[in-house]
Amino acid sequence: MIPEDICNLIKARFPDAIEATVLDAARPYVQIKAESLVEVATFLRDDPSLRFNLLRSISSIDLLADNKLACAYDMMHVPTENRGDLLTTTRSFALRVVTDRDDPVIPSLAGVWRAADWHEREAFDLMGIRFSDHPDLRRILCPDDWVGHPLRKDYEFPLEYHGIPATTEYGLTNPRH
Amino acid sequence: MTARYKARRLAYNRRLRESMHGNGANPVRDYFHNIWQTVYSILVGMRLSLKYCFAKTVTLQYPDVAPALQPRYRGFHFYEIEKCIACDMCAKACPVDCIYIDKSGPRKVDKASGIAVGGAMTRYAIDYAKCMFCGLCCDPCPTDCIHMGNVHDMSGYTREDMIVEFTELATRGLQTPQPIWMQKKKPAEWATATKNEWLEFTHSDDKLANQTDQRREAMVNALKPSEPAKKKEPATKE
Amino acid sequence: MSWIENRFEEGLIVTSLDWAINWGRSNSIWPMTFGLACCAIEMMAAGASRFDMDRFGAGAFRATPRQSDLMIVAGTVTYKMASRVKRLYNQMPEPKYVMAMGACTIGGGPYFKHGYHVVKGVDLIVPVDIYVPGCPPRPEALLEGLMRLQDKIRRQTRAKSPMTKLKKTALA
Amino acid sequence: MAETTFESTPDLLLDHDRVEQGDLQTEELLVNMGPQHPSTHGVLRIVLRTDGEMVLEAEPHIGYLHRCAEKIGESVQPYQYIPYTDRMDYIAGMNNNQAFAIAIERLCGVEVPERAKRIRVIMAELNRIASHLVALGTYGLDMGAFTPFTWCFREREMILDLFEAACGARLTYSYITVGGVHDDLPDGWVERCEEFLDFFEPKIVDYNNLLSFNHIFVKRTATVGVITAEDALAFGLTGAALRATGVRWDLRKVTPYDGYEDYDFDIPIGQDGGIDGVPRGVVTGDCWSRYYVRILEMTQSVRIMRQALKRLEEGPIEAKKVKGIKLPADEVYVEIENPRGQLGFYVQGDGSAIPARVKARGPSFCNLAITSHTCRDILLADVPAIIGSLDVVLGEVDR
Amino acid sequence: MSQFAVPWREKPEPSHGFVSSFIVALAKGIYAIATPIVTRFPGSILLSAVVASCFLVWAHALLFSYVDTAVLERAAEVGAANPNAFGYFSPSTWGLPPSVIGTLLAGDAAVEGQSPGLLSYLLWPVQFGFTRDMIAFGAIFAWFNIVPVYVIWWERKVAGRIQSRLGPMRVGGWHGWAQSPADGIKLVLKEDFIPDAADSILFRAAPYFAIIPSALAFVALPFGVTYIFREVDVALVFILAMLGIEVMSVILGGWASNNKWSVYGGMREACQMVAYEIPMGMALLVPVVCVGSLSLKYIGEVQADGWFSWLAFRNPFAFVAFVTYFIASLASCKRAPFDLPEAESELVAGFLTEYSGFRWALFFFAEYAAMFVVGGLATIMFLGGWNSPIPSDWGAGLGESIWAKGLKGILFSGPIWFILKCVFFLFLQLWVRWTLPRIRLDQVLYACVQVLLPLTMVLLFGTTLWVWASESGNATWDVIASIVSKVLGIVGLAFGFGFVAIAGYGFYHRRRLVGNLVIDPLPGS
Repeated sequence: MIPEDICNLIKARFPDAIEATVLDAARPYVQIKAESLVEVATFLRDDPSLRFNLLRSISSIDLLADNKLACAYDMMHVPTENRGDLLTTTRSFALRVVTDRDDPVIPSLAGVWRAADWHEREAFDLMGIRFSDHPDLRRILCPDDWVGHPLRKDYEFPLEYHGIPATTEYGLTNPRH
Repeated sequence: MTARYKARRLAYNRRLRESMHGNGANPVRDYFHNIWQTVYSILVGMRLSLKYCFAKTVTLQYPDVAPALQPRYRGFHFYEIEKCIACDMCAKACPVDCIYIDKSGPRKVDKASGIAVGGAMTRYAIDYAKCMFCGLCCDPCPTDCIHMGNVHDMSGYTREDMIVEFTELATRGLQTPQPIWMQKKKPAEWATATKNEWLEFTHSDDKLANQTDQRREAMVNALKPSEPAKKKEPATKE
Repeated sequence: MSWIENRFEEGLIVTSLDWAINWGRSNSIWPMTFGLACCAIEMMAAGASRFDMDRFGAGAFRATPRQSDLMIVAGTVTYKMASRVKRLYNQMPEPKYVMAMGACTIGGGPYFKHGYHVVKGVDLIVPVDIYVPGCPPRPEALLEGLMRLQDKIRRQTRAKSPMTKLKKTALA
Repeated sequence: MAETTFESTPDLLLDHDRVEQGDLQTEELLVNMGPQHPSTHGVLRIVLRTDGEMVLEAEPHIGYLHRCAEKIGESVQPYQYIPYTDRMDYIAGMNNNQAFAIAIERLCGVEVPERAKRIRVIMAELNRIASHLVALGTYGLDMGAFTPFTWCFREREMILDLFEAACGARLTYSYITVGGVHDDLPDGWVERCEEFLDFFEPKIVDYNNLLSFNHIFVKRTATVGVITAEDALAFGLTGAALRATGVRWDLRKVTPYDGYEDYDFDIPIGQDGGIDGVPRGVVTGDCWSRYYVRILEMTQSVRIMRQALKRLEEGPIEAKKVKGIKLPADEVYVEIENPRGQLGFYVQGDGSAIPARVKARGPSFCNLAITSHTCRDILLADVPAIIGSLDVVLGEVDR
Repeated sequence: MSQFAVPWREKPEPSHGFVSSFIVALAKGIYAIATPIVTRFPGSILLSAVVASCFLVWAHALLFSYVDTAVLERAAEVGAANPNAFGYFSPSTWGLPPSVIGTLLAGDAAVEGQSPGLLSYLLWPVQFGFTRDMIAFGAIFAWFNIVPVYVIWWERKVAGRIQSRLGPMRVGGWHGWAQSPADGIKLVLKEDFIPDAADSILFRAAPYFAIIPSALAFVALPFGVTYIFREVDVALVFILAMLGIEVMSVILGGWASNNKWSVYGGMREACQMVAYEIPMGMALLVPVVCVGSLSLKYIGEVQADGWFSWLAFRNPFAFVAFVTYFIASLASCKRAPFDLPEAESELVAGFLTEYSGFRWALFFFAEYAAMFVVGGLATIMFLGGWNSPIPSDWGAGLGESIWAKGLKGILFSGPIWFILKCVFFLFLQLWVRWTLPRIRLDQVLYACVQVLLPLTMVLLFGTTLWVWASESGNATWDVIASIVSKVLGIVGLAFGFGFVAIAGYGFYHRRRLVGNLVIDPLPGS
């Protein structure tokens, strides 16, 4: 099933959801509106002809020039009907959701794929995108009291953290010597 | 006793029994099969470990036996200062910016002798507190003057020791850093046995005394400004 | 060891005592099972068959800091981990030694420039006795660092240092 | 594939009301496992809520090794980023190099020469064996057996020798580069590699005798941490953890890369006990299946390597037009089969030599997410069993 | 040049007085002479030290036996006072004077024809029980100290060998034989550490609850027929009780540490020990029923008729009970695969998590001493104690002279055999430990309650019936019993030969098993 067919299926079901399509690139994707993300994702997961049951990755992207943040969802179909058979065919698809940079909110997909839970926490931690209805939206990689979201292009590196300087001059004297 | 707790307890007990008795329907046979399997597999494992207990070991006794390093091994750098034209290619290729180069003037290779002349090499240092031994610095070098050497065991007592000033090493006639164990006045007992052999292996042409006259001279010359034989105007600029 | 440290003048007995104590300590450096990143794999390799750290009497990897003498900080220390490293160090009983293994631990290493979350050297957190560069260091390099640490331990003395004598006279 | 149901057996032992009534109500403890704990494979911290020996809940906390790999990815050029991918999953550096190199090649449309592809396959499979050896060895440690660990490392050292001969490093190879491989194989390498394969194959029997089929080990791991295929897919599990649930899914077969379609090999999956030499009591998707799938994968890797070594022909090892390449303003998402699962790289170019965004999808990151779901109502001793069987590498979880 | 500025300066040699300089010079001279010899033959020196310690123990036993038979028995015959009671106030208890001893010795075959003057003075102290106690106490105390130290070293070597590595190699020269003393020095000098939140009294007390009982267990453990520190009628019960007290130390230590892992360790130990005491005791009751005594000395004495008379081969129930006891004893010593209380990969170090330095060393000492004790118990109860596989009545022809007795002590019975068998059991324990993974707690209890407990009940019942049948005097039964005993003995022999054969196979194929791992540098880079 080529990406255009999938795109048409989505169009047929959710006529207003699609904002843009990029289908002839190395990584074809469909850009959809944030408010219809959950419905589209559920459709992609549950539709018998699609059944994208494996959410591969959620990549958060900083579009500094447009003053936007984006999330890219990569998904894949793993056939599980005849268990034990060698699987050699698959289909994969990608979505993209763009949101405002100053108040980035995207609905959470943790209810659709449970794998989205940690990916979204990571996107929140590193890019600062807030996922509404996420069950447990906390920082995952950085400490809880970390300032800023490191993967944003305008992120400024910290100068010290809890008394530990972030840069050091050589010539530091070791108390042992 | 909450209902939730009780339900968990029940599920756990079932699973426990399951894992004890196997999933067969005949508990008596499973019971004895379990015991037999335990005894038998333990005996098999013990036979195996007893065999290995009397086999030869694979341990290399490191300080007594020199490690068999491969020729491509990426150890601490080996730097030929007399060929270096301080073009900064290695420093640019370095992903971690751990190479520091200073020169007093432009240098270029004198085609007749194959030795770089021009300004002095005032500093060539590598910070091994940053270096990740990826070998990317060696690829772009136009004069092929920096290589990954095979010194691999260089520990130090201070953090400053981790910055290796290759220009200062050159004043001592060295092209690669020298580990502490080589510098001791009285070598350790374990080092005496194979020390010479090992020195030959890793540092065959390190010492200034071992260098050819031409190279020794070139190394010393690289530390001060020099001019190519043909050129007339001085290349040195401050 | 505070009860014996700095109490005696240097002399035959103290020297022999020093020798015996240093012999025991330097030959029985038990490291803590404490791996952080890539270097931990090389540390495990150093404990395994080919390199066998146990030959030096340092093969008894202890899981708890209470029973270990040497903390091999093997791998990148991050800000989130820094307080834990410090706490582990504080939990070790004296005499305790720290080995900074690998470039990341010595000074941030490859993550020095862009690593916003990486501590630029573990000696900003705990005092380090021996630095072993490499990324990661070969197991042989780790063993060499261990031998240098043994050298260092063998130089320790329990005699009064000239500094204490000076301090005392200055106070009196 | 019979589903095992716990409900089918009658309750005999402790389920009686009388026993329950007389039981003591005990306090629940919160226990921190890690970041420094011998069985958490690095700096993973798991907070356990326990009732006596029973673990009611387990919540993993990660980030203790967050090394900013993605930020670095958008600050350096792709060829400079290759060494950083080594350090991401530091047990399988070759596979990581390969994943990133393929991502950049797809983005820029670079064609890799045939010989380079063969060498990549050889190195990737060799590293898969090495990585699985570490997994088996440390899993033995988790189960309290120290000897398999040293035996696995003994054989792994031979692989590292081969790597060192080819690329000069033991752990952080930076060997597979964009457009090919960094160096050609040295003389005599192929023969040594074949020798090693001949030596290594019988050793797998030893591991099986010592650990895999040891009844104590089987009883420790069988029926523990059972993950169903549906759960596995919902949580995004891949690799051996997914295959152990009975799904014969492998990217090397599904979306072949680097010429994997030329090789003849099987994809082992987990299965219920009692047949094919699998001990009774084993359930599809439990810890033992995950462990044993790795052992079977090692034999398959040997098979692939034999074919690749036979077909190795002379030729160029690096594509010509890679030097100084500018990344097009496009994006690509590439996944390959890492020893731990599907390693994905999302790379976005913006016309300059430095990528605008690099995102790594670590298989361990997704595999670890299922911990809190699986570690429920189990014994304390089962927690290391489950974590160990997932075979996470914290460098890749935290990146 | 900052690189490698060595942070210390070379120390000047301190100046001493003349005497100290002389002592130093002397020590250096001795060291210079002794070192080449010691380093040339280190292995043989160590081996001979082990053998010599065995011989010393044997010589003590021989001395006691000699005095008993040559002096005290004859003194009793001629009606002299009983000297074995040592009192402080009554002059009559000062024992037989040396002159009397000399007279009694004059008839002895060993000293016939020469004056026993010096010998009588040397033997005079040995007639007192107190002296014997002191000698035995010294020997047992030394043994109690040496065993853990060298078993730890040995364990590291055996573990290394099984894992294709070498183990300690560098400390003290030959194969790191001084590793354990070095560890000991370090541990003793470690910082004395008690966590703030710990119950400091119990935390301090716990190690002594471990070390004292395991030392006391040596009191009743017979190394030879005359080499027992205290001959207790219920020695078996005493030793079991002492081993049982150790659990106290673990629970106390675990609780007092105020650490969650420690509590887990302590509770696991409580669970495991309380459960395994029962099958262990019941398995030990099987030989007790066979013999009809709780005295270890008596149980050892009835196994003097060679291999087939050893209790393990007397009846099939005892044979199985032997295996059962071995498993239960592993559990009671917290040895792998039953090392749950200190399970490293689950509980960080279990009940030892907060212990460091000397206190931790005490726990370790206690564990290894207990390993020796349970090995010794297995030896006495099942494997013939201090008797050799050769029936001791074969030595009747040697006569009763002192040399014959000595020869018998080596060939037929004596502490040497006891120690060798204990060492074999220790090896067995190490071998099991480095082969097997750890069992889970519920499986430990399952194995105890559902497997070992019913099994030992059956064994006890069966052996009771067996003994009852044997004592009925039925001739047919006697024939059957002797055939069964021979078959069991042959099975035991087969196991012994299997051990040797497997080890020999490993030795013969030693290269092929581990392979030639060193890869020489490849050309062409």
